Amino acid sequence: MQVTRRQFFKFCATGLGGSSVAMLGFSPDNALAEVREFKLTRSTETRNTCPYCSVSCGLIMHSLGDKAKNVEASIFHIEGDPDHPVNRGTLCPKGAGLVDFIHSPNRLKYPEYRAPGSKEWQRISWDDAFSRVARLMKDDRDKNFIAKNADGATVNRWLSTGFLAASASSNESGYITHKAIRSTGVLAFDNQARV
Amino acid sequence: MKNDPQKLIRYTPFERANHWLAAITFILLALSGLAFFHPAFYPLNQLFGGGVWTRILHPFVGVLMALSFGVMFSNYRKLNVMTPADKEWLSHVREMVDGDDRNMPEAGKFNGGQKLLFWLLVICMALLILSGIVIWRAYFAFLFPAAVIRLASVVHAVAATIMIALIIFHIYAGFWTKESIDGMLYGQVRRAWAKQHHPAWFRQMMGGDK
Amino acid sequence: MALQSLDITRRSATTTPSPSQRKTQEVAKLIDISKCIGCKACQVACMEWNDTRDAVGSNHGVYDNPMDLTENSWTVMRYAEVELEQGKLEWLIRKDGCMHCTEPGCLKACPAPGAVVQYSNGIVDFHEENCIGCGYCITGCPFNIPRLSKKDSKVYKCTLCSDRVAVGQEPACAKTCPTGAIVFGIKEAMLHHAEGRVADLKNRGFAKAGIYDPQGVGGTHVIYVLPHADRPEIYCGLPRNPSIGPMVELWKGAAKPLASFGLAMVVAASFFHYVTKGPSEVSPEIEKEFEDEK
Amino acid sequence: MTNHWVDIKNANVIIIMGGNAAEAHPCGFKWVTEAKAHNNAKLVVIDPRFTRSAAVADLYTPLRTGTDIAFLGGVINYLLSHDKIQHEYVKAYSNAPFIVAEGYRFDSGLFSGYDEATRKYDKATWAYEIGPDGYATVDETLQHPRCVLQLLKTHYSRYTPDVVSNICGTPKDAFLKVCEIIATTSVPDRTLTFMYALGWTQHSVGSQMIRTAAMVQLLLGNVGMAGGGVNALRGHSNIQGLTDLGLLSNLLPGYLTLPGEKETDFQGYIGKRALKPLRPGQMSYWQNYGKFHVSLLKSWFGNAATKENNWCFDWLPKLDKVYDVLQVFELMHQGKLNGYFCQGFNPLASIPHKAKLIGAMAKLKYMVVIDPLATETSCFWENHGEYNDVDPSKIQTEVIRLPSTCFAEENGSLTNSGRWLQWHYKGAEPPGEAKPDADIVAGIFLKLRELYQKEGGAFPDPILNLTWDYKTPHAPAPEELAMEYNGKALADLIDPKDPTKVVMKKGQQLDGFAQLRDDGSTACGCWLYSGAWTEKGNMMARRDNSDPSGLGNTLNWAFAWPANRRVLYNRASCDPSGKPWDPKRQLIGWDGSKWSGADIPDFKPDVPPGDSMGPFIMQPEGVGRLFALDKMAEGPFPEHYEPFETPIDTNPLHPKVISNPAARVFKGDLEAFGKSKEYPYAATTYRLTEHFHFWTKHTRLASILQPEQFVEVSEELAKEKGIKDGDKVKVWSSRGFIKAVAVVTKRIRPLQVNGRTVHHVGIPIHWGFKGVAKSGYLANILTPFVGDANTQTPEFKSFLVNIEKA
Repeated sequence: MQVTRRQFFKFCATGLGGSSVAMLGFSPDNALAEVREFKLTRSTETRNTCPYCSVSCGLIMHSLGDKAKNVEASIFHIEGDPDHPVNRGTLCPKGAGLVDFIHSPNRLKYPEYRAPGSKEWQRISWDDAFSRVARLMKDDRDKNFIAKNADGATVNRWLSTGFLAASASSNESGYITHKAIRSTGVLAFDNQARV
Repeated sequence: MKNDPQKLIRYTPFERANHWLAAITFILLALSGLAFFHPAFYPLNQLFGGGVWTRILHPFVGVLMALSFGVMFSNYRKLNVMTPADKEWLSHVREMVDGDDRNMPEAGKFNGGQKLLFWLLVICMALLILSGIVIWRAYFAFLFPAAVIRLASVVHAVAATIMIALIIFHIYAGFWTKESIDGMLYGQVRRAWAKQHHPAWFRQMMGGDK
Repeated sequence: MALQSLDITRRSATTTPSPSQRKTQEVAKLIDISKCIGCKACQVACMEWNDTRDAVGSNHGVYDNPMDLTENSWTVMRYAEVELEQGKLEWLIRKDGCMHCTEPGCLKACPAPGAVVQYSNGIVDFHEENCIGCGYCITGCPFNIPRLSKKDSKVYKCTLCSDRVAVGQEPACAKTCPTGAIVFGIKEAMLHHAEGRVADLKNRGFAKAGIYDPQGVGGTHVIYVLPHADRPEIYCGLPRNPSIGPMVELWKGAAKPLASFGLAMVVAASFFHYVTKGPSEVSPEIEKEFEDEK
Repeated sequence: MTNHWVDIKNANVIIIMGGNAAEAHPCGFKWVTEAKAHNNAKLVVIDPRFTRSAAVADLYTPLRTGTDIAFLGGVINYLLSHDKIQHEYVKAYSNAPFIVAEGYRFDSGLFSGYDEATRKYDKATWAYEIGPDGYATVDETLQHPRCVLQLLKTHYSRYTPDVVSNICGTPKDAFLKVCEIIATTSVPDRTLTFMYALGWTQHSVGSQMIRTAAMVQLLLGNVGMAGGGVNALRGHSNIQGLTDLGLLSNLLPGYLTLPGEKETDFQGYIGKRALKPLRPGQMSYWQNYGKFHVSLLKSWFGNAATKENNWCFDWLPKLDKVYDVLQVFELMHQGKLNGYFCQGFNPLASIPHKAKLIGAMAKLKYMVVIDPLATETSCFWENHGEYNDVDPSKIQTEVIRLPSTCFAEENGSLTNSGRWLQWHYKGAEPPGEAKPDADIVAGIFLKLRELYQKEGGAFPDPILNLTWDYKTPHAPAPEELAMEYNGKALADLIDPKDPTKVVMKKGQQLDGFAQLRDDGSTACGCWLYSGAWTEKGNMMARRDNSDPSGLGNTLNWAFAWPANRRVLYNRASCDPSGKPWDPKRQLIGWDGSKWSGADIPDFKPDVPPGDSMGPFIMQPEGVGRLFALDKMAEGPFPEHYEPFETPIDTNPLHPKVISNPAARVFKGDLEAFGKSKEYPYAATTYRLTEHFHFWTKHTRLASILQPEQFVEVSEELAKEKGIKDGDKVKVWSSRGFIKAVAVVTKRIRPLQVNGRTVHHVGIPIHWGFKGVAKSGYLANILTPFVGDANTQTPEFKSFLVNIEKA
């Protein structure tokens, strides 16, 4: 245990005082009127954007650990970014509670599979999940892909599988999703913008 | 200990035990109550294991005392009915305090002063029980509006102060009147003592109005 | 504004002065009801910062939730639908919580030394490690704020984020408030800001707009701008003239020294009675009568 | 938003209608309070409910749900009849002087060209009269009986205050008060802003409601002005971005459109979209369509895209119809869909008519859900008692659920409602084995590609040739993707004006979309986002919040599309001679050689004032459209149509055409709509400030604030039905029922409409059968399966229910 000089004196003083008071039958009085310690003093700050509405408030996320190799960072507090021109440090009730979204008990942790007619999920590996999804897609696409329509025009479309894209994923995720899905010929492709 | 046939029985063992139960609980209550009452007395909480324990124990001890006091009340209620002689006694109380009891009217088992004390204690105790329930945070306070709790707090404090004062007086009276404590400690008093301090009771005990 | 450990104005149940020579700036939180949209961000920021979580309750037919302050909810929004003029509905929404009185009833009532502390910046803070759970602060509070925890029997309430303010930060609720209905600063600046808001409200037809900084408790460190300052009670029962109250004053004021003195007098009187008058003993005549007893 | 969040502080009048900014966008609403506090602005709220926005408004007035066009049409009538329009602006910057083709008619609720069988219009007559010079003809005197202004006057002359009050249930004096306040901004130095959201979009006439507001703004001269504009408050954090990136059935990135099956000819496809100017000297910026499109295909298909194969134009799927969600679920319900992916989308909760959705999903062969949370959709086959009463053993759908990261666990950018692309950073590891969406898409795609490489199959070319040169193929970095959609030079780019000058070297990141070419020498995944990641680096991550003009434009904060422009159409903030309408809010100015100022000019920078080029550079006519031509499905002027479930059974304006004749509605659903006899109360669904859609019921803090499902009713209706605060009530529509706690309130008032009393039932949506909050019924059990004619957005905001104490 590391002890600073000040702490050492403190220990000595409380030790001495404590023992003498204890002799009288009184336990030590620890009623020093100090404020609770500021909990963010050495937390790691990361800038982010609120994922809820489209005001896109700036966030500062405070996480445990200093991003050292042996530490798994975990966000324990989020507050508004005062430099952000729109929210200027403020957050609404949803944004102010984001830490509970990150740590929601309903966050999914593993790929899961539900067999036809089954009552339950079973955990599977990512590789199994990707393989199964790709297989299902390919079988359906190969079977139902329409290269030419009734008029003989080249239409290269796949109508029997649809894709609903996210509304809060990043532009980068959205871009690669569009690129990959459109390349397969899917037309039933939409996002939350219409809803 | 066997009874001394020469002496008069003043209190039965049960009465004595109950009295001392009330006395001990009262002292615990007074000490713990005072700890909350004035910062100067706060260190008294250490006698009970600290502030939190003091807060937890005080009302339960209070319940115990209330029960014990209730028993005393039912035992002594009739004996403490004020008679004209008692009022007469009280009107001469000044002489009594001055140590001159020659002109005091004859007292029964309890003299006028004791009876007055009894009734004052009953009033205080009743107030303490009622107000104590109102301010008992853990179980009852949430049932009452703030104004009632505030009133109860004052009532509890005032009644407790008066009661402590009365008990100090009671203890002192017992100490001042030599041999009185014997009655409560051993249950018996000397006939001389009885004749001196409670002549009417003495006569009654000796079997007739001699 | 920043605060260090010994910048204290007073401690509960302490009869001697606290180390109060140093003077820090007095702070205040201003709640402008006319800007409040009742979003409850302050409730969330409060729980998030203070690491408390209230229970997931039920809907009781109103927007208020949790329904009242609790040991986990140190601030709640209270909603009232009021029609002062026929056909002109107002939805009055008030953020309720500790007012941080200059003359705090809780501190006055508290029997545990150092369980309630008033810092020199005006913040009234509970130190739960010293709290004995008696609930006297609840009795003493003119605003009905402190709440006793069923879990640990300690009392909790808004700290005005004393831990944040101590390092020069604003309280979590003030920081998060989306519309700036909650602002924070030194009290003088807040009163100045409030005056500007009152002028704006008067321009918009609220002739009785005003500031709520009740002098009955010596002023507060949470102050309101009320569009109808003449009727504070319409804001979900904001007390019109709050004060510590005669009963609490008596209980924790005059009664304490008087009673202590009185008891001391009883003891002293007994003692001096004994040494001056001597004991009351059986008279020699009667003793003689019962010589056989000895 | 044409403008942006901070700009709202510059407004003098703020109208919140079709939205509830204080609750849904509290931190954006801050700028309303700023405008009130520092600009003495007036806030007017018009909504069926007295919302938390109304709680801080200067004026609140109710209207019946779904009648906003009637209200705003009345406003147009007021402005025109009281001569409260900004004349110079209207004449120069709107199509008011344009003459409309002769065949155009409006009669008894229908515009010319309606075909009842297909529920569609032939829009040929919704056009300008074209002169011999090939340009649209105009009448600068605005007197021609067929000029847009005169037609506008005629069209809205029917919307008198009495008619408005009769349809909307708004008290007439309150309506007139609103008109007066709006009219104060017809002067050049006062602006009004409209803030709207789903309260307008979620109607069968949603797009037209928005258009009506835009027309009001054009008449008042408020478009392009600081503190003006028409401001859509988008719902989700990146719904703007995902729309910009074209993740919709008929779009490609940057609002390029997918070809229809009749547009298989590449040149024809481009030609139809690269519109030629309709008036002399106009910029008609879409003329550059080919550059954007070719650069996109180069970005996707790389070296496989050549001039010879029309840059792989054939590889793009061709539309036979629009596959919006209503259409897709209709097809799914018919058993025509086998597979469905839900990436961060919970359609079971978000799409109307839950019973139909469950039936549809149960017909799928497979469903893949990619989400950070355990959504209702992924668990549609689970039995949750009264809240989801299904038999899992009877549902043969294979479901694969893939955990994705949330915002805190990834780098990337989001586009806000003000069109700002802002970069964010990863702060923690995801829980368990969760992966970023991009990695999941890559994982699926690479497996699929592997299968096609191994096995061959149906038309594998686009899959095999899709560019995928990411450093870690199964985990493309957000930075790489951002650089890809920004675009880069594939060869040295030569300055067209000076052949000796190289503008960009091969491989360099482009500065912006002005550098795009249609000869295959540039690649750009989304032209609109070009400029986001240039040679200078990540422009979206910029954090200089300085605001020298004081107007809040912060040009060095993040990146705004297009070209970092903060207020769209800002050339219109100056008069034709270049003088600002209001010197206090000057956005741009002419310095003698170019336009510059507090914003990036939305104009050709070197065209001097006085030129004929109009400020609406994307339009071929260069001006704003009061008359929408053929751009809208149900008519060039917005007309009031009743919700498909109307509480008054008629349309007081034209009883024969009650609801939107061109709306998205399917057979079977149309017949099943509720009638006011059985379902007498107008219902509307909405969001509460404490919750975010169906997400925050998974978070403890939000669940504490609003733990349990409730519905709101007026004191009058409650009294009629014997309902008290806190009672459990049952609410049902023709599609199903929900049970919830009743909140009896003064904030919802019965309205007098067309001779009867209309009660509203308010239904917040946030509960479901998964989450930390108390379980509840999905509110979309009740909502109707009908959509807007242009966007196909379902009519969540207006339908009919009945209610009783449960």
